[in-house]
Amino acid sequence: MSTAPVISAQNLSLTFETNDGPVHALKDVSLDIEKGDFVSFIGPSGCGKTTFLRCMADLEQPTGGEITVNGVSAAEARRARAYGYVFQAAGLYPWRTIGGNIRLPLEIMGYSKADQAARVRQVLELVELAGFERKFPWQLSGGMQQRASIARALAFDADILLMDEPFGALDEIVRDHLNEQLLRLWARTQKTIAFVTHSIPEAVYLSTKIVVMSPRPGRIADVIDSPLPKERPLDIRETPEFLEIAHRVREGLRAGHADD
Amino acid sequence: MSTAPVISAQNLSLTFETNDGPVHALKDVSLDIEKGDFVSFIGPSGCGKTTFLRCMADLEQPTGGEITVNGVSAAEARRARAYGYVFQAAGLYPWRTIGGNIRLPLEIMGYSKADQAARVRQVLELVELAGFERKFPWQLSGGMQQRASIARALAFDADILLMDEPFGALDEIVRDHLNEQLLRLWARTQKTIAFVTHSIPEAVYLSTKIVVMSPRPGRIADVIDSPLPKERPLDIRETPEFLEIAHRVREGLRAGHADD
Amino acid sequence: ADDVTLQLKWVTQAQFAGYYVAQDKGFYDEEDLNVTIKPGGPDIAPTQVLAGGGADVAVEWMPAALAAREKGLPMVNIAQPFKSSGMMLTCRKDAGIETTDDFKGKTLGVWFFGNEFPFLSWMSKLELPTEGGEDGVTVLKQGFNVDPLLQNQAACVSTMTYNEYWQVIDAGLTPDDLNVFKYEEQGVATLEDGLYALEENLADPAFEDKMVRFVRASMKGWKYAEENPDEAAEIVLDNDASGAQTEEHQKRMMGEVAKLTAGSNGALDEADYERTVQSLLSGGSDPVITVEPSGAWTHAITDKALN
Amino acid sequence: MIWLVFAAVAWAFGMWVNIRLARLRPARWVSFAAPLVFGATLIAVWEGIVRGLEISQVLLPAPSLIALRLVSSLDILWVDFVQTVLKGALSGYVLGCGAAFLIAVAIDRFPFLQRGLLPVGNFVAALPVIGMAPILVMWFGFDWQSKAAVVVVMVFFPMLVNTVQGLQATDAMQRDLMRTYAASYWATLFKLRLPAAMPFVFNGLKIGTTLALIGAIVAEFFGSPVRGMGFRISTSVGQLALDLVWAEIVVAAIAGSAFYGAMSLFERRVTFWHPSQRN
Amino acid sequence: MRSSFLPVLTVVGVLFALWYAAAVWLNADWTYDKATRSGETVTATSLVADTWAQKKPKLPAPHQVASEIWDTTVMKKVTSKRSLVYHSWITLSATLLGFGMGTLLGVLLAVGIVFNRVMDMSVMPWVIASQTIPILAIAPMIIVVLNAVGVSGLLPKAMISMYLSFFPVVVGMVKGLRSPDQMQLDQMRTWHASAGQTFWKLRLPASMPYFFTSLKIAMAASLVGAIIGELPTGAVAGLGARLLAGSYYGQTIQIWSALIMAAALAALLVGIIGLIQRVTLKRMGMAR
Ligand SMILES: Nc1ncnc2c1ncn2[C@@H]1O[C@H](COP(=O)(O)OP(=O)(O)OP(=O)(O)O)[C@@H](O)[C@H]1O
Ligand SMILES: Nc1ncnc2c1ncn2[C@@H]1O[C@H](COP(=O)(O)OP(=O)(O)OP(=O)(O)O)[C@@H](O)[C@H]1O
Ligand SMILES: Cc1ncc(C[n+]2csc(CCO)c2C)c(N)n1
Ligand SMILES: [Mg+2]
Ligand SMILES: [Mg+2]
Repeated sequence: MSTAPVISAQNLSLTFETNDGPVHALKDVSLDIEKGDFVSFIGPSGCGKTTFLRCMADLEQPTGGEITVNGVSAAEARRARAYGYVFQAAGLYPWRTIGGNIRLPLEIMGYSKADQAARVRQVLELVELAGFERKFPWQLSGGMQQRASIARALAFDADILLMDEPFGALDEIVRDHLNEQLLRLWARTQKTIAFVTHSIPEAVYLSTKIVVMSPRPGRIADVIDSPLPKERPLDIRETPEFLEIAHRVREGLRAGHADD
Repeated sequence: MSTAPVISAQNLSLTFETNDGPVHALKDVSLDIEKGDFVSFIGPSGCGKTTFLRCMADLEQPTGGEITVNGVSAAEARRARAYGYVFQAAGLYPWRTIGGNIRLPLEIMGYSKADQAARVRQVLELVELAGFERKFPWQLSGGMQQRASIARALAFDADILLMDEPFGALDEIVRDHLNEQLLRLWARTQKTIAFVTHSIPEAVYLSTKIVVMSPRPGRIADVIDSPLPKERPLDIRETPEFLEIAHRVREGLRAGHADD
Repeated sequence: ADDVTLQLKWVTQAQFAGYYVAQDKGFYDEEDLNVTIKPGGPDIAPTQVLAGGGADVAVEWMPAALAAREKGLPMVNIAQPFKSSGMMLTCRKDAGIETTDDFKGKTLGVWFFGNEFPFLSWMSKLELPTEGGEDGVTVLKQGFNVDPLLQNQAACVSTMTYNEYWQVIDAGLTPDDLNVFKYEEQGVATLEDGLYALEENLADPAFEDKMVRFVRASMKGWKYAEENPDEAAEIVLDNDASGAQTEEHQKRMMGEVAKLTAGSNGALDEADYERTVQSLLSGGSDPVITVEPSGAWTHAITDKALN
Repeated sequence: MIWLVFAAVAWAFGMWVNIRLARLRPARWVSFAAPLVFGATLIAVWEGIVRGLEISQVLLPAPSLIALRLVSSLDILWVDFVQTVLKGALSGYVLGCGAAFLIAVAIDRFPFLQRGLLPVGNFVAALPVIGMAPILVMWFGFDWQSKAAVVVVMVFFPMLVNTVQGLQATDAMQRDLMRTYAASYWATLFKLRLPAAMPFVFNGLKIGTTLALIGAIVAEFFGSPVRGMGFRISTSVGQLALDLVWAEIVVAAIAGSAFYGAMSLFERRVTFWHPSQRN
Repeated sequence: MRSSFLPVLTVVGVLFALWYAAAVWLNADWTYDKATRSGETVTATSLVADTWAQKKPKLPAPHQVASEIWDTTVMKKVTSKRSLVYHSWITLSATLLGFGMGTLLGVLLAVGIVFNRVMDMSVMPWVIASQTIPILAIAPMIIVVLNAVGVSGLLPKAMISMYLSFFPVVVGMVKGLRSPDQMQLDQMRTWHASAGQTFWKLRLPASMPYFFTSLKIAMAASLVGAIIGELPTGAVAGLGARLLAGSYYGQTIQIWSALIMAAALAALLVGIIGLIQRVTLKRMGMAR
């Protein structure tokens, strides 16, 4: 492609100082994400996926290397509200109803009242939570909370979506449904998506690019460009191409684990 | 079998009163779990799996029907420390290190100091967290926290294990590893396990009995007794029997969703 | 009318009846004065209020006034309605106190907050150290009331003839249970309630004139109160905003206060002044004042007021 | 006039230094320097204004005079400090906080007490301590015991309210976990509720530090032996020795700040896990 | 509400029993003192009778206080200077004004401290130091100075109330405003919420449990402040003046009735805050 990458990491490193010594969460990670890419991150637990996403979001300061988002620093991109972020835990505010939680970023970004209401209704339907608008978070099941937090990130228009295991707590059916919805949304809006998952099929099904990471210190073990077409019915998951990519991912993961 | 069921629910119902009307989480659920059973619960998000498990654990009072555990009431069983419980969210105490969190139930149940240390070391290894004993919860990744909470439930000897999506936040490799470990533990100790999951293969791979639930009000849609042998290598997952059961579970789930 | 603010030394009670009577009977009005009477309290130092400009004239005891003067606050006595001292030490007989010789080794309650000076000079005259021990006396800072005596925490407490003494009696001790030592009789009396104003203000003839009229009306009030003690007590009660004073106590207090004001026409008696100064100067190692004050009093006001 | 200009300049300079300090990387010395600079600024401004406006020394003495007095009266100040802070405030603080803590735990333990004692406790604890002071002096005598009693009453309420609130500060899942262990009341108390309550408990303890000092000093106004900070203050006001009054106040402020600071350090060690301490 | 009736009654009952017993115990000295001086002998019944009926007891019996309160509230016109209702009202107005000002100041300072590093580092230690100044010592000076510049009446008292009440609010609110966890703050960052938005939508709601706890303490402190403020105003009026006057004349019954009145006032005010707390937290979904 001719355009500059949307997200570009060069030799990114991050070390946490803890009470018993430093933890190297990321080490010399370099990656370019182009506009319209759907990039999945997959890797063993604790390998630095969340940390990497947090660096993109300017929630963590790398201790080495550089990261740019939309051509500017991560901080500037954050200030320009370039992305929506779905956290690994739902993190809903207990004093706001589900509707209120989803409305929160809209209020902050100054959407009109009418627009707010319309968007809340729309995303609640998308994640199949219509009717739960006025419940409080603790009145919802774990999966429902997770869906509410996805809805919150989708409610406003950001070109980039950073999603940290958004579908971890969902059953296969809902998950399939949301996978489809997400692909449709992505195709329609041309968003760039960075997506952490533990499910190999999900990674393969969704992505144009799969990044396999290996643990401590977190490094990129493999980057797989998917040859699958943009149009992906659910049963593409039974095709040989699909299974082949899945196999490659699995091998990459296994290698990473052996490292450990 | 001749022995009485370990867990027996008869016409169990539970209705939550909320600010905008009652929510029927469980309705007329009847189920017997025999000693040594490995029962998986699978069902759409919000269908009442957690609620059901919480009833078994005497953390929620059913509004109708009856439940007995080990032949006595759920409350008595709880007081007899009949079970270990893994919550859907990790729920580690922030003021204790990972080691301290795992030690917590051991301290409460009066294990000796030496025993405590040995057990903590052992379960930490089991969940591959050796070396993180002295870290605090917020210094761990989501998946690592989840594993710590599993370790906490495994550290003491309870005949019953109640596990609410314990492996939701884990990658496939770790998950496979822990699945194997769990099966081995189960075979060795003859524990009775109730296990909530969203992964159909996981449910089929682990269980002797799969309970498919359908949502609002939560009911049991299907109970499938697994014909798989007790000895289960990982590649059993490619056998036709396996795939057939998986298919039946998927159908049950889909039916439940159609209800919705 | 000219505004005058008067700061009292203590709460509203018959000790200050003269001023309330003058107010109530319109004596101040007659002099074309608009007087505001500010009651005092346990933490109000009239000297400080005067310094802060919160009052034009204050009721204060001479030891405190002279000490303040030495601290650089030029207070001047412009009138002295109280001729004699009402201070005394009230002791329990059952604590073994018959004469001043029995003080040794005992605990005595004393008022501080500028009121301790007469006591200290008396003790130095008796050559009793106030640091405690066998040969000295242990001093307690007495609170607002006579509890230490009633609770047997002190052998003697400070009382005024017109006030605290009667509280001891009211509490159930009889005069037979007590021995009292009046400062007046011990020869260590210092001048009590006088009227003080700031030197720099007095330099202003208009202010001086105001004070003349004020003193004249106040003395008229005092004399009226002496002659009509019950009515004066009623007036005081009417002015007590706290509603806590009792009629019985105020009438009795007025009777006692009248004995102290009886000998005064308002003008300061130079001999009394000298005696006070000498007593304060002789305060042993830590005298209240170190040098003979000058200009601490004036007859200018009373001379004009009383003629 | 010169002095007023001096005050203004001192103010501007102090603020400038602190803003510069705040931009530096956080370091231990900065967190010490900043309040010192701020304090020095305040003192300079005070000196400037007192001299500039020629405020009478019997109303508000200049800091320089207070400092002189402080140095020359160290012996008196020490005696007063021992009497008021070490004997009165400290013992009362320990007793009062301890009692409030235990009662809060008891209230939390027995729903009967929670419903019965908490309203009554709130009522009793809301007795204005100032009014209690003369009574307590009457009951406990003139020496430090009555001052300690006043301090007990003073620190009791903040400690009680905070501890009760703190003991309720656990979340549902944390409590459920304990239920699954069939943890005894005591185990739940020591392993969950108390640790979770600590941030609140320290709130109470910190507020208590300053209250203890005020209480001990104020109680001396209602009767005392002839030493103690409260005694010295009230006596010296009567004698217009305002420099000594302020010297005592300085000592009180230093003692109180040190006390509070010690509690904060302690808090940092105990509640390191709380978000407010992690920043 | 009804379920707390019996427990409260029981506790109050026990308290009164203790009180009566303590009255006997504390007042006995004086009874014996009197008896030895008059040569009478003291029997158990005469001891109890006397200790519960002394004119200036060390600890008045509950019924003595009750009848004094009855006499000075119900039996007096509320405008009378001898009515406790009148004095309570005077104290109450200063308390409320001071509480309002103190809460405002406390919250403002806490906000400044949480959002501004300069303030956090330099002001907090001095806020603490300010609280160690014995207020009773400088209250008269404050009143004298304010009087000198022509401020008198309610305001000086309210300022002392404010001085005492703002501190608990600062301490509690600083903690409360810092209580949101890292993820909640991170969320705000991802939306690039302004400092103001983070405050209104996250920090403030999260601080509510701390806020109400602080308010309760501040209210109690504010009442103490108002009472302190009434002492050096010349003990003119208000519950503080009653306390002082009672104390000055050794009228323990009068002291106790003023004390009980003040405590009732404080309990009422704290109770109102508790009520607001319950309603607010419930509406915010924070009370379960
Ligand atoms: N405390 C509560 N108050 C009110 N409603 C509740 C409460 N807890 C759960 N519910 C409701 O009960 C239903 C079942 O919840 P439950 O947590 O059992 O679902 P679940 O099957 O575990 O779902 P998931 O897979 O998403 O965790 C949901 O609709 C939820 O909204
Ligand atoms: N605040 C922190 N302080 C110290 N160490 C941390 C901190 N946050 C993360 N780490 C460490 O950094 C490493 C990477 O963590 P990260 O959260 O990025 O993992 P992850 O890939 O997201 O794992 P998971 O799939 O389990 O969520 C882990 O070893 C973790 O212990
Ligand atoms: C703190 C305190 N200081 C002084 C006195 C004594 N005092 C000052 S004026 C006056 C005349 C009263 O009748 C008396 C006795 C006290 N009682 N309490
Ligand atoms: Mg993660
Ligand atoms: Mg669940």
